[in-house]
Amino acid sequence: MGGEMTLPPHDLMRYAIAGDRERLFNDDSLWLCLTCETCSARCPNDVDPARVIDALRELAALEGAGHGPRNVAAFHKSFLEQIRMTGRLSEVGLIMQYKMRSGALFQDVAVVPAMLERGKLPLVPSRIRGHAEIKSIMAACAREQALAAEALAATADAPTAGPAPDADSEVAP
Amino acid sequence: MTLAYYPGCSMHGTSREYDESLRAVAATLEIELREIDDWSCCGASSAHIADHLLAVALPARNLALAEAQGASEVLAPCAACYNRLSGAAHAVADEPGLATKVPEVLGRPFTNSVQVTSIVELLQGLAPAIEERIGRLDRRRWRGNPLEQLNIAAYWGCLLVRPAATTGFDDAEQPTGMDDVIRACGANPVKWNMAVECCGGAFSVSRTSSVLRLSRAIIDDARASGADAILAACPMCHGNLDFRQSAMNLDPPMPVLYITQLVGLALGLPPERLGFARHFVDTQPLFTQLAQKADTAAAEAAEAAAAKAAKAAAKTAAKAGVS
Amino acid sequence: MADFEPRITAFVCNWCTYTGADLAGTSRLHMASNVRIIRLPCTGRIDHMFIVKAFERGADGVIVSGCHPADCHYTAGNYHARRRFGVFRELLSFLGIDPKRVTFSWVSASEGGKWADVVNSTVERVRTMGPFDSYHGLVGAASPADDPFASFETPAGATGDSAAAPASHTGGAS
Amino acid sequence: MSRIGVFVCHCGENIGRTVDCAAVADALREHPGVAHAEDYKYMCSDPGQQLIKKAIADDHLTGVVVCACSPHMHEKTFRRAAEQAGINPFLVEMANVREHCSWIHEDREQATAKAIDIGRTIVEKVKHNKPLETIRIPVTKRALVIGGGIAGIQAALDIADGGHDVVLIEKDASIGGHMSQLSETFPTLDCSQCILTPRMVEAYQHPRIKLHTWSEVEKVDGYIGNFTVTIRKKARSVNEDLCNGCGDCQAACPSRKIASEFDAGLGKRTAIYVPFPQAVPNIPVLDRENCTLFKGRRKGLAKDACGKCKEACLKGAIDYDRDDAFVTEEVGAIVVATGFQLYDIGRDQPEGLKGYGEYGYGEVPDVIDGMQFERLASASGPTGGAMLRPSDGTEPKTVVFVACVGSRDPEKGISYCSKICCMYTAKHTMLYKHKVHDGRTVVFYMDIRAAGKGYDEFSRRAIEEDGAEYIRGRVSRIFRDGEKVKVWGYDTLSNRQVEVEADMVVLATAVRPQPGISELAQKLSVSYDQDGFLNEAHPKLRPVETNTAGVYLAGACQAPRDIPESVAMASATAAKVLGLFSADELERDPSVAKVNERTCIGCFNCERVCPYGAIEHRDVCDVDGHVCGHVAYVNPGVCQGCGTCVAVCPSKSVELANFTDDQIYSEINALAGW
Repeated sequence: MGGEMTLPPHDLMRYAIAGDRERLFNDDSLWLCLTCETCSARCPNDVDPARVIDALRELAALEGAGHGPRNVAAFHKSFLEQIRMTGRLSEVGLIMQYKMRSGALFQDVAVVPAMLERGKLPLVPSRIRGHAEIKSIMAACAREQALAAEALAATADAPTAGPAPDADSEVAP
Repeated sequence: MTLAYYPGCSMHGTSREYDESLRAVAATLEIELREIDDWSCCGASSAHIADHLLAVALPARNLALAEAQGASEVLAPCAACYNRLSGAAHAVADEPGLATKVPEVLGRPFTNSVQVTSIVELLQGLAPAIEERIGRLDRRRWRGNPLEQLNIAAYWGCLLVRPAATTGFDDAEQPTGMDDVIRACGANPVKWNMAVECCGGAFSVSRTSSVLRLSRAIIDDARASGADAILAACPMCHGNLDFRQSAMNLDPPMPVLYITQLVGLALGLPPERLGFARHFVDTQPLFTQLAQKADTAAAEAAEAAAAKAAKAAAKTAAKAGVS
Repeated sequence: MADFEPRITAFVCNWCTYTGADLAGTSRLHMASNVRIIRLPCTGRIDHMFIVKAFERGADGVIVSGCHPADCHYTAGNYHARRRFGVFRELLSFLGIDPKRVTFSWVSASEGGKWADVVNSTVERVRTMGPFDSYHGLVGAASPADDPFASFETPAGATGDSAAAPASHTGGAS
Repeated sequence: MSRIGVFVCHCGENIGRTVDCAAVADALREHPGVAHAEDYKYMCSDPGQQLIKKAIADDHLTGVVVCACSPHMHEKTFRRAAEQAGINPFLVEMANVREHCSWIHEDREQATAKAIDIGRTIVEKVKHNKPLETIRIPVTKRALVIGGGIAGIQAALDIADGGHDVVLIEKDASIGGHMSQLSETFPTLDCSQCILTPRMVEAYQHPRIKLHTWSEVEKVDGYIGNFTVTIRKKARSVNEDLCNGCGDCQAACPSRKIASEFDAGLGKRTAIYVPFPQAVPNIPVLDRENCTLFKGRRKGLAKDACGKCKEACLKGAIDYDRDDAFVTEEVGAIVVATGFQLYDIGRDQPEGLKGYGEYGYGEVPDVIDGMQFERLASASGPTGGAMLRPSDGTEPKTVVFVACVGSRDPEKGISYCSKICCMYTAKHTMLYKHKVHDGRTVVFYMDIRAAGKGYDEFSRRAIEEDGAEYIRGRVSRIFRDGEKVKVWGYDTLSNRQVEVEADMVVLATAVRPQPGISELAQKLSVSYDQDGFLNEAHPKLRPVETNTAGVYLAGACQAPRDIPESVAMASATAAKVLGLFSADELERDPSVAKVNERTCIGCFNCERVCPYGAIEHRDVCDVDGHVCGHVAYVNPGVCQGCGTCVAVCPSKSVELANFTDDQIYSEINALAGW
């Protein structure tokens, strides 16, 4: 995906080192990473860009910079929402939600009959017994994240000179 | 052998054939799969982008359930699930604080005692058993099997080999485990270049164009390397290579098999039980072609044997004549 | 305790820390004057008993300093020293000497500034800990300097010269 | 009774400003055992030294303490003065009241008190100082040079030309090393063999150089000036005295498909072979691993499976039954010049290193390393200098060069820069372009490190005159794509992904120390770094010496080095060796350890901690003369005086001269009650 990014992974790392949130968060590149981990596997200096990018995305959301371009954000939101509702991912539900969020209403509609024919889209989502538990896990994680966001806001208020602190450590729970 | 089984969401949806073929193969190889009761989604493609703790907690819940249900080893055939589950186990073991934080968030005990196994590890370990069962080592019994004619490209994708620190059961750049399984099944692994390149993963829906570009490169290289089919061990990869292939307008199309389907074929299970009907790329032409090749090969072998016999007979006759 | 001036004995190696202290001097780095240096070829030469003896003889704190690991002039002497000191710390506690009275550090020939820091921080730390007199209480009423048995306690048969020295010269220095 | 003289120096104002020097002298005059004390403006000046000499004579002093600067400054000066006045120089010590007192304190009272304390401790020490005689050890004026590459040859020639005998040993069949494999050299593009072979012959024919090829160091005993080295002469199966180098044996050998080491695996050789035509000596070796006869013998065949070379040899020089032989050589100095090997990107790696799976683990035939390219470019190489790629022998039209393969890649296990690759890669692009005029060269690099005389100009030339396309960025994958080799990389200057369809790829793989270097280092008691390169004694001031006296380093065994640096180091070692050999005896600091054999319990803790291997075992006999035990003995020629053995001795049986327990306890006592 590096070729589709305006800021390929090594640029993302440079801007992270420089603490240039503006550049990082106002660009789609962060959200084009598929976490294929190839960069981390081949980095001669053990930088692990994949983990840093994950952390940067989390940071971006915490700082209110959103979840990337509309369709990518729509996908991830729908994905997590599905889990929250039922405990599992219903692909039908995911696609429906995604369409609503992204506005890509007619994307892939032609293949639905083929999917159904092959038994690949069970229409009734299976809801696990422990779905309440999933909700509480997600709520607990959200609380932790809110705390982290507060801490982050506190450090952001303080006058900082020089490069921003390491993104990884800031968002680590 | 008894294993806890974590199917993951796709195995109940878009990749039902993976689940079906796995169950069929497991039954044949006398492996009991105990599906984790009330398992939940591992968070795969999305949780790690939003929240590191959640990305650990969601898979950890399933490991905790497996623990509570008395398992010591969990099979996660879906590559994405395997990656998240083993990643979570490593994170809890390595990252300071997580060992106490995670059970807190889960609201249930979790000692991180379960080993997460991928399908490749499992089947690679079973390779001798498969070979023995199908009698491949007995050349006469095996001769004429269509799988002998199958050249197949083992496609690993990203999630089974990276990051090496949490997966690490095979070489991260030139893994060999799937090739071992292919050979055990009597088919021929091809040497190719895209075994660990990314197919576009979770962008299937949200950025289809990228997926088409990346997956196309994989299929092209497989073909250029002489493969009749691609072998996959990941529902997401399979979806991108199989379901999305129609948009690439390939002629002929490239069949994509699950690793369990190949093993099922080798074990002689009927194709219906292995879910080939659920593929978007029709696998029937491939099987027909392999059968034809096998017939031709058998005929050629018979011919050669006859010629040899004739020659030998002539020689003895000549000898007899001389003496 | 404000007027208490700690007495610190420093055991340093000739090649790194002694030279580093020289550099502190040529750099005119001012530091506390409470430290007396005893030069040894290598920290590997240091016997624990030197440290115990220093406390017995009235030191309030001790500094042990040599080359950084892997930089030893004698290849590996400082490793042996380090290993022994790991064990020695426990012995110190057993003897009733707070291990915080002993500073172990690595100061290279180029670290004059670090030497000044080691000196100053040790002096300050020992100053807050107060004088080391618990041992003297055990030995008896006599101050160590006036101990008439000093000559018998010197191991390996010290000669009369050295035994006489502390007994007869206590006034001038303090 | 001691009669110590104390001399307090004002050092102009340096000490006098903060220390009351007269008060120090007064106080110390009262110290027991002090017979004389005075202060003076400049002790180190000639009148100052005269004061000391006079006091020594007048007051019959038995020791001298100079309260002045650091012993590292003027100890030698005052010891010499005392010696001239007739007392042993080791009875003189410095009390450092300048660096350790006057310069770092401001309060005059405190500084003076401290100066008196410092004076006291040193007076107490000097009371116990023993007169010592400088240790003199004889020197065997003969040097051993390990390794017959350009560094070893240069060192051997320089020492031999300086008039001393040299033993030169080489593990391979011929001397010449890596330099003999190179085609042309940077930055002048002069032919490597043309400048090297005359030096090889010169070394071979030099009356003062004794050459052992196909030989390795087995064992090293002794110490500076007096090493005894055991050399393993590996079984050559050819009698060197009889062989006349006619080559008939090679012509007769039926095993002709063995990968040639000299051609970096690109050419073939026979089982009995001379590695290359210009080899020195021109005497073949029989590679027993690949020889049909020896293969048969290993299988236990009753009859020898071959014997053609023996039949062919008219001189009767072939001897299949010769085993490894050992010779011992007595030498006074050792130069280590074992050179380097290239990192291999393959799957199998030594501990701590990883291969390059993303570059196909080197299994793509047209992906070669720098040395293989040298052989392709060499007129004496497997293609006769024609630029033909290994897979199909066609001329590659696009060649990609990748710098820093292994080097500067701590994830693969090598964090250092291999130093020579930037230059030889530039050279390779030129050599290629000079042979294939319509060819295209692409270089992927991280930085161009061209620090050296004429070096940057040279790499600029590769770009500007020979049109090499330099792309700043790393290569992420190399794989075979039909007839082509595909290279994926990134251009960080234009921020784009790059794909090159190459015909051949040349990897500038990292420079690593020779295999077996750690074993050799242990034999020599020389330390090595985490990468296996041998450690110099001081990175700035003693770059060719080691911490083992008498052992010196030349060339790439110490760190990646190019040819001029290797030669310079070699000549530097020769200068050190010749300096050592300029005297008949060596003088050594006599502050060494000594064992009291009567109290030693023979536990040999000292032996385990001694970094120099100076501890020897001595027999102890009972009254009847039967050996009944062992005690330690410190070899004074090897001991460097660190004193670690003293601290670990459970029975207090080792003493370090002038740093005895007595002395240190006296110093501690002198501080009592300050």
